[in-house]
Amino acid sequence: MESKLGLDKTVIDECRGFAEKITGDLMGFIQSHTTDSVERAVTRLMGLDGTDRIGTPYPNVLVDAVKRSRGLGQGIAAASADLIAYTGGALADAVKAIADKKLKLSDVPALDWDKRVEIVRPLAEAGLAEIKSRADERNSLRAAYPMSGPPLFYVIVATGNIYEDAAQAVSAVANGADCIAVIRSTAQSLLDYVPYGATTEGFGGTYATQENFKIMRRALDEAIQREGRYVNLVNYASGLCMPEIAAAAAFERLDMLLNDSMYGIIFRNINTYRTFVDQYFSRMINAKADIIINTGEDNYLTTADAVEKAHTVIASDFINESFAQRSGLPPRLMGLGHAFEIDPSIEGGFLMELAQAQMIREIFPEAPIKYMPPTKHVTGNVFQTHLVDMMFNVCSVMTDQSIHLLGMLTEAIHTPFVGDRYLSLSGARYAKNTMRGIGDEISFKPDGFIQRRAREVLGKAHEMLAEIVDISLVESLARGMFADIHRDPKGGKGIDGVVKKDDDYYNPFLEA
Amino acid sequence: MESKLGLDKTVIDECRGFAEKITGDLMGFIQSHTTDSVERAVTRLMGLDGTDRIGTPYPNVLVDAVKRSRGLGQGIAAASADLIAYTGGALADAVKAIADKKLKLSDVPALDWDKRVEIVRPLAEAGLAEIKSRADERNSLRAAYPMSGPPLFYVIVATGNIYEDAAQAVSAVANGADCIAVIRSTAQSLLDYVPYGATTEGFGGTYATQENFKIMRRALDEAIQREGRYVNLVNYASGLCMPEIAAAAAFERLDMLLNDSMYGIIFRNINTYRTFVDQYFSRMINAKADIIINTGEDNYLTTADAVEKAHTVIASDFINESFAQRSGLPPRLMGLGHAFEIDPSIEGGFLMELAQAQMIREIFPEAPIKYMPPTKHVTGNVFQTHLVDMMFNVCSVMTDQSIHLLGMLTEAIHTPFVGDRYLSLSGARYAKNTMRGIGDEISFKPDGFIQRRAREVLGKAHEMLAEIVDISLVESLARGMFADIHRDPKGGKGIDGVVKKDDDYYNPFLEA
Amino acid sequence: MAQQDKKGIVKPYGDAMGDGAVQLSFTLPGVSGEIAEEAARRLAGKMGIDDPYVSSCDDIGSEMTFIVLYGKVRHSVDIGQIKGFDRGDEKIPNMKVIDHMIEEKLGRVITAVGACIESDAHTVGIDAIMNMKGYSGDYGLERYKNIRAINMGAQVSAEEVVREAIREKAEVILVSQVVTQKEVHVRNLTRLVDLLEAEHVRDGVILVVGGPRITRELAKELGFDAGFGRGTLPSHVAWFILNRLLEKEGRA
Amino acid sequence: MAQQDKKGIVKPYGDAMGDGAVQLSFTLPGVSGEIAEEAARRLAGKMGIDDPYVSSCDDIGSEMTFIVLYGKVRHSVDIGQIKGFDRGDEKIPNMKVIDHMIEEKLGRVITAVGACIESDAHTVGIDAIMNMKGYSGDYGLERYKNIRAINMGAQVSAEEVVREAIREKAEVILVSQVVTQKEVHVRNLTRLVDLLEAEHVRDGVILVVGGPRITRELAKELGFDAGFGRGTLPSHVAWFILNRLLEKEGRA
Ligand code: B12
Ligand code: B12
Ligand SMILES: Cc1ncc(COP(=O)(O)O)c(C=O)c1O
Ligand SMILES: Cc1ncc(COP(=O)(O)O)c(C=O)c1O
Repeated sequence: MESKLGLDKTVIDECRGFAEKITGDLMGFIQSHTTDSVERAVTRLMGLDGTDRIGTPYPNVLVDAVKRSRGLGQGIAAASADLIAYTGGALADAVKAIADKKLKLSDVPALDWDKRVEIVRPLAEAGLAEIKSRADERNSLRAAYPMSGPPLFYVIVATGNIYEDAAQAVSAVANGADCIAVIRSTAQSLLDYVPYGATTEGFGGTYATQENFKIMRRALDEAIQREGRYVNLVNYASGLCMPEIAAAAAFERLDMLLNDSMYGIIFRNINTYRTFVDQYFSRMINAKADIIINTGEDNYLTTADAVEKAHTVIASDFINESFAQRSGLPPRLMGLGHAFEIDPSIEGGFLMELAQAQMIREIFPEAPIKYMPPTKHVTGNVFQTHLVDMMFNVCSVMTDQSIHLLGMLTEAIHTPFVGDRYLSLSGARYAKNTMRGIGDEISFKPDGFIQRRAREVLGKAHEMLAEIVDISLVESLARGMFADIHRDPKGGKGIDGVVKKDDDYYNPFLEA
Repeated sequence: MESKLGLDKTVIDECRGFAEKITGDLMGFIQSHTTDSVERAVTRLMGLDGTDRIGTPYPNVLVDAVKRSRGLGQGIAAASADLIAYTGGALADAVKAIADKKLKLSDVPALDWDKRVEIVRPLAEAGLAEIKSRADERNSLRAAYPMSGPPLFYVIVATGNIYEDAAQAVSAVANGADCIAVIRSTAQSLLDYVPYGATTEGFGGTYATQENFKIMRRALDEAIQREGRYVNLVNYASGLCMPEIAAAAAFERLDMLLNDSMYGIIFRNINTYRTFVDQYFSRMINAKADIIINTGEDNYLTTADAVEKAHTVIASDFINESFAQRSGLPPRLMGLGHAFEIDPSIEGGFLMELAQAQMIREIFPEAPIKYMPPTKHVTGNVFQTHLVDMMFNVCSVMTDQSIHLLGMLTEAIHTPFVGDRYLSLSGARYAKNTMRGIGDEISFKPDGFIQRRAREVLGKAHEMLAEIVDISLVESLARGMFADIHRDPKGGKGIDGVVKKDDDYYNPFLEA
Repeated sequence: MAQQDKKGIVKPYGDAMGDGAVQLSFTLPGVSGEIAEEAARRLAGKMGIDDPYVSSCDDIGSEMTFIVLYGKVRHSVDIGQIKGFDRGDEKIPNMKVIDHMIEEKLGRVITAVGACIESDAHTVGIDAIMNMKGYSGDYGLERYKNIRAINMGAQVSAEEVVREAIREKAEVILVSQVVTQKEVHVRNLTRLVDLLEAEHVRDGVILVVGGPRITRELAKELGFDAGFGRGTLPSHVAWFILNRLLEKEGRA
Repeated sequence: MAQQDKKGIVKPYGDAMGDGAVQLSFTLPGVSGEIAEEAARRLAGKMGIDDPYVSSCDDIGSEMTFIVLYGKVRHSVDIGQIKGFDRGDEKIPNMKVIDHMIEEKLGRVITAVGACIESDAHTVGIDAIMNMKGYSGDYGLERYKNIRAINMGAQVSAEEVVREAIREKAEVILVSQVVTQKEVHVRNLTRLVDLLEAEHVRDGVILVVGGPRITRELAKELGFDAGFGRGTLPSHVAWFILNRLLEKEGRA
């Protein structure tokens, strides 16, 4: 693909270099620390699931118990090995015994390293094999039922009730949806555990649980057969349980996960360090499960100005790319985000959008970039909002976006009704079909407004990244450089869950 | 403006040459004939107005009486002169006397040519002076309240009640309308007279009467002052009374008139010759009144296929251009029409639309071309129709159209409600503003799909015009070459109203 | 759970079964601002809408306000009570089959006269039914060997239609009405029925009307044998004609 | 003639005054085709809509049908009966004036504690009211010299808000609620009122709620002093606070 914007390749390369430095500076911390959620994820990957009688998930029961008694410094895998050896049964039985207060961790003797590895490695391997078989399953389904060409139409379901979600998702698939994202209940990202079982009571979304994943996967797999087209299931590895959700998603063959290196910090006030550690491990799991991540840069322009702060999106994309790479994700799994958030009343706003969307396409040519719809400046006049969404569809097709989250005419009112989604999909299909091939047909005036806008935004991102190299990413977050939101690295939720690793820390999933 | 399509200038020039031959072949007939409506228009231009007791307009009373007694071969001006001389009073009084059966035309002696000219010319001059003063008025208003830049937003009002129309028009102006077209009642174009006075009972439109013109002009003139922007008033010089409506419009400072050289033939089954004669004289009046005509090529693609018959639109535009020129209309008054009628479900349809809209823009660079919205393929799903209209807005802005008739989301349902118009204007304003300057920014791939489509359509128009040169325009209409509708030149309504001129035919408005 | 009420009670649905979610829009004249918003809510209340939420309230000039409103309708409909509507299980045969059946069962060529009447100039609809080419891949009546289809075009007066039907000994009259503002179609259609009755030929013909806003109820109400709306295919009409003729002859 | 009824009766308007024209859309689960169309018409009938016309009826999968319907509503609203709403004639003064009036009339600095409560993370709305910068060119409360505005941000539990208000001796509590699905805001807001009452501080504060779906009626219903919806400006809030405080002190 030839550049339509005449972007300067050396500027782009320098941005990548800066991002690598920025993330590199954090790797020391990330690798020397673990978190409650990372450890809980380890238990899940080793096959632990279920809850105690009052509904506390076993991974929490175990991790909390270990934390209280001997601390997490050696890792949960180590403690698990000790438990298994001590009880001679399955890990779940041991945890049940702890929950039932029939077993005290302080009674459990510590094994030596080699013994622990010997006990735990088969469990880990079983987990990884399971994940691999899910990925293989995906590959064969995609071969039998090929996906649509880009842009993939991505819609959210958010009824709060997994069964309603499933029925609505199936309707969406019948109308052309390629990706179904089950939005989570408003409260979930701040829960320090993953709820359990099928749920029917969420607010502004449905709880992410492994059982809910399964229910939705089944519904979609049926729809796939019916429609002859692969449909992707999406959820959120975000919030205080990023790694655990990644684990559950890997087991249930989710295809994409919202998974950002900074969203939790900025938008959910989760502790900075907690998030950096969590995102690293969750992405490693995603890499193993062949799951596409969706990053959250679109959110920045809901709190910051979309015209003036467009460059923060690009800067963040470079950072998310670098972090992703460090977790082992190849570009084809990097669904870097950006958004169509310019105020519709700005003269020439669409030209800026064109410039920015095209620029991201060109800078990340192999990434399945995810383009997000207008949200902030739409209104309750649903007819007008429908048109703003249509301009977004137009821009998406003109600039060849990969994943296209559909705008909803009722964005300013409620989470989408089933009929809203139908209207939205009809519009997007219309745009994709009637404009087919337009990207190839048009070019932009050399040194015109569009090219100049792209150059300006890239230049500012370059400047910003250079500054972050100097001050560090943690400090840039403290200074509110992203989304105009300031975050003290010593504050935020979940800080208690960050634990320094001991020298004999053991986590079998860091080896593989 | 540089061509974006790489169109062949010699092909365009040849098309113009063909069109000139085609219309030239008809000028003999046109100039040697008059019609009832032409003659009635002459009486109106000489100041005759009003109706008899049962509501027959005086122009009809007079023309019918003359036709019955001595025939129209000498022209109504001649008979009028005779009447005025005989009664010694105003023409209207004489006509009233005829209506009241107090005066018999057979009693009125014929004057000689010079005497007739002497009597009638001052009346004609007064009429023309009145028209000129209206045009001057328009110019000074436009200087004080400049019009919006292109595209001008054109909306229709069609409540059937002139007072409701006025209120709805004023709402439209407040929301950005630049042109208000009062659609006529479904039945009017087949009436062989112009209704009189203010009317409140039309079907699918409001009767075009001089009083209604006045009411709407007054409402718009107030709105112009309030909004600080000139707003154009539009009506229809179409149907069996083309020339008379042109006359009434000239007096009431209408700014644009739907006025096509063939629409009446094709779509209202009005006699071919009647239409050709009427259109010629009506356009002469428009030229004097500085009124922009809107031609009706958009209609072709409601009965014929928009992809296969796109070239018939261009061919007809060349013919309308040539006829207009023969009536003395300069290019700046030629609102040649074309339409966005490709089925939205056709892959790449928008690219074809872009090609065609751009082509018309380039072929008629000085003409205020009028772009018509999607109508045929829209549905009662108003949300989806709203999007199709938005794509039309997009195409219009991208190709720099002059007059843009706004699509309505309820096109498939009813004549526009006041709220529909508001939504439509909001969408069009959004497109115009957010995409401002895009035409300048983009260019089309040399020899790409868009350029090839334009070339193909122009080529077919060229072929079609060449064929019409051979077979004549009348025969082409008989063969259904336009709109797939066949019209026998010996059939159709109003054929009785076509009259051969005598050698001493007199019409003062053909002189000026 | 997203499942229809087993008893056949249906109610609008947004994101929770039974929620009654509806969207409404309209223009209120003579009011603006908060008063308009409140008036809109009260109107919604009278319509049986709970929790009405005015999502937008725009001043559109000429003292009018455009309202968009969401809410939860209390009403529901018992579909068990809906009779006489196509439940989508009747499969209409194609031209070949119908044509053959006319020959077999009726044994004669049916004459049908069609027109878009009075001031209505919309030919596309009646042409879609009658012309060879047909509509959406379904051949038009002219192509049926056993139907003599006479298409008079548009702007045909009711008198002319009646005259032609009598002259051609038509068994079927097909009329189209597309323009409906101020109920002009009702007026035109009623006049046609009156004329047919005055000429004592109403009972001798099958009288069919079609158009985008025609429903079968309206057609019946106006004294027609059938009414066809949006998206009608020629074969639907041919099938109806055949069956009605057989029925008339007591052979259905 | 396009003029409002002189007696203050308003009714939706399409193209003839009094026509009652409305547009409706909704999804019907468990039905399709002609039955869905008829069900939609009957539903409209129950809502008081005459001549319902189903302009589209689309199968959207999962056995659901999306309906668009036009019709003429019989109901109307007497705006003479609408009391207590802003008729658009009250002009709210700007920051300078209000700030000066607080100093003049009240003679003290008002402390206001604000937050978006419970799981709701939407800060933009409360920030628009409280932050210096303000909203739509109208300065936020932090910029008022005589208001001490403490913005606690989002995701603040009701308990924390109450604690902070007590600690800071706040005269005003401002809460924002943006997420409203399944009425979660009602639950959160009710809890806040209960807590304030349990701590015996409810009467000591002016309690204000805002958010895009908040109406003044809802706020009153839940026991708040005021509710502010879409498009609220900081000066609206400051003006309300000032007047309510004066009123409380019997000086309004
Ligand atoms: C094409 C068209 C025209 C063309 C007509 C060309 C022609 N020769 O037919 C032209 C441009 C000339 C035209 C003019 C006008 N039109 Co017109 N036109 C349309 C348009 C865009 C499409 C109609 C169409 O062709 N549909 C396609 C056909 C296949 O569908 P159909 O007619 O519904 O037919 C199907 C069924 O209804 C049924 N059917 C129809 N007839 C019959 C008959 C029988 C016996 C049976 C069994 C079935 C049947 O079967 C058909 C196939 O499924 C509509 C808007 C729209 N998108 O619907 C406006 C529309 C119909 N027009 C309208 C109006 C008002 C006019 C004018 C009066 C406007 C004016 N004042 O200038 C003029 C004058 C025409 C006149 N006197 O009648 C209005 C009518 C509003 C109303 N409800 O009252 C519409 C809805 C546009 C609008 N929103 O304002 N129009
Ligand atoms: C920006 C935004 C976000 C941002 C928030 C960033 C931030 N720090 O605030 C992000 C991206 C993080 C976000 C996330 C989510 N969001 Co959100 N979001 C929006 C969005 C696009 C704009 C809201 C906004 O900023 N409006 C601009 C402000 C200025 O308007 P406002 O809030 O109405 O405030 C004005 C008035 O209401 C009033 N006001 C407001 N508060 C107060 C308080 C007082 C005291 C007073 C006097 C006045 C007042 O004054 C303000 C100025 O006029 C809306 C959609 C939309 N266009 O409205 C969805 C929306 C609000 N979000 C929604 C949802 C569901 C979520 C999520 C829960 C989705 C999920 N499950 O992942 C998450 C989680 C957030 C959470 N836990 O709360 C839904 C809520 C649906 C509902 N009605 O229940 C909406 C409507 C989108 C949708 N259609 O689904 N969101
Ligand atoms: C990366 C990411 N995670 C999560 C969310 C959703 O928020 P919550 O934390 O409520 O799940 C978003 C919202 O857009 C997001 O972009
Ligand atoms: C040139 C022209 N005249 C007239 C009309 C309207 O039809 P009627 O003859 O009913 O006025 C049109 C409709 O689009 C038109 O294009």
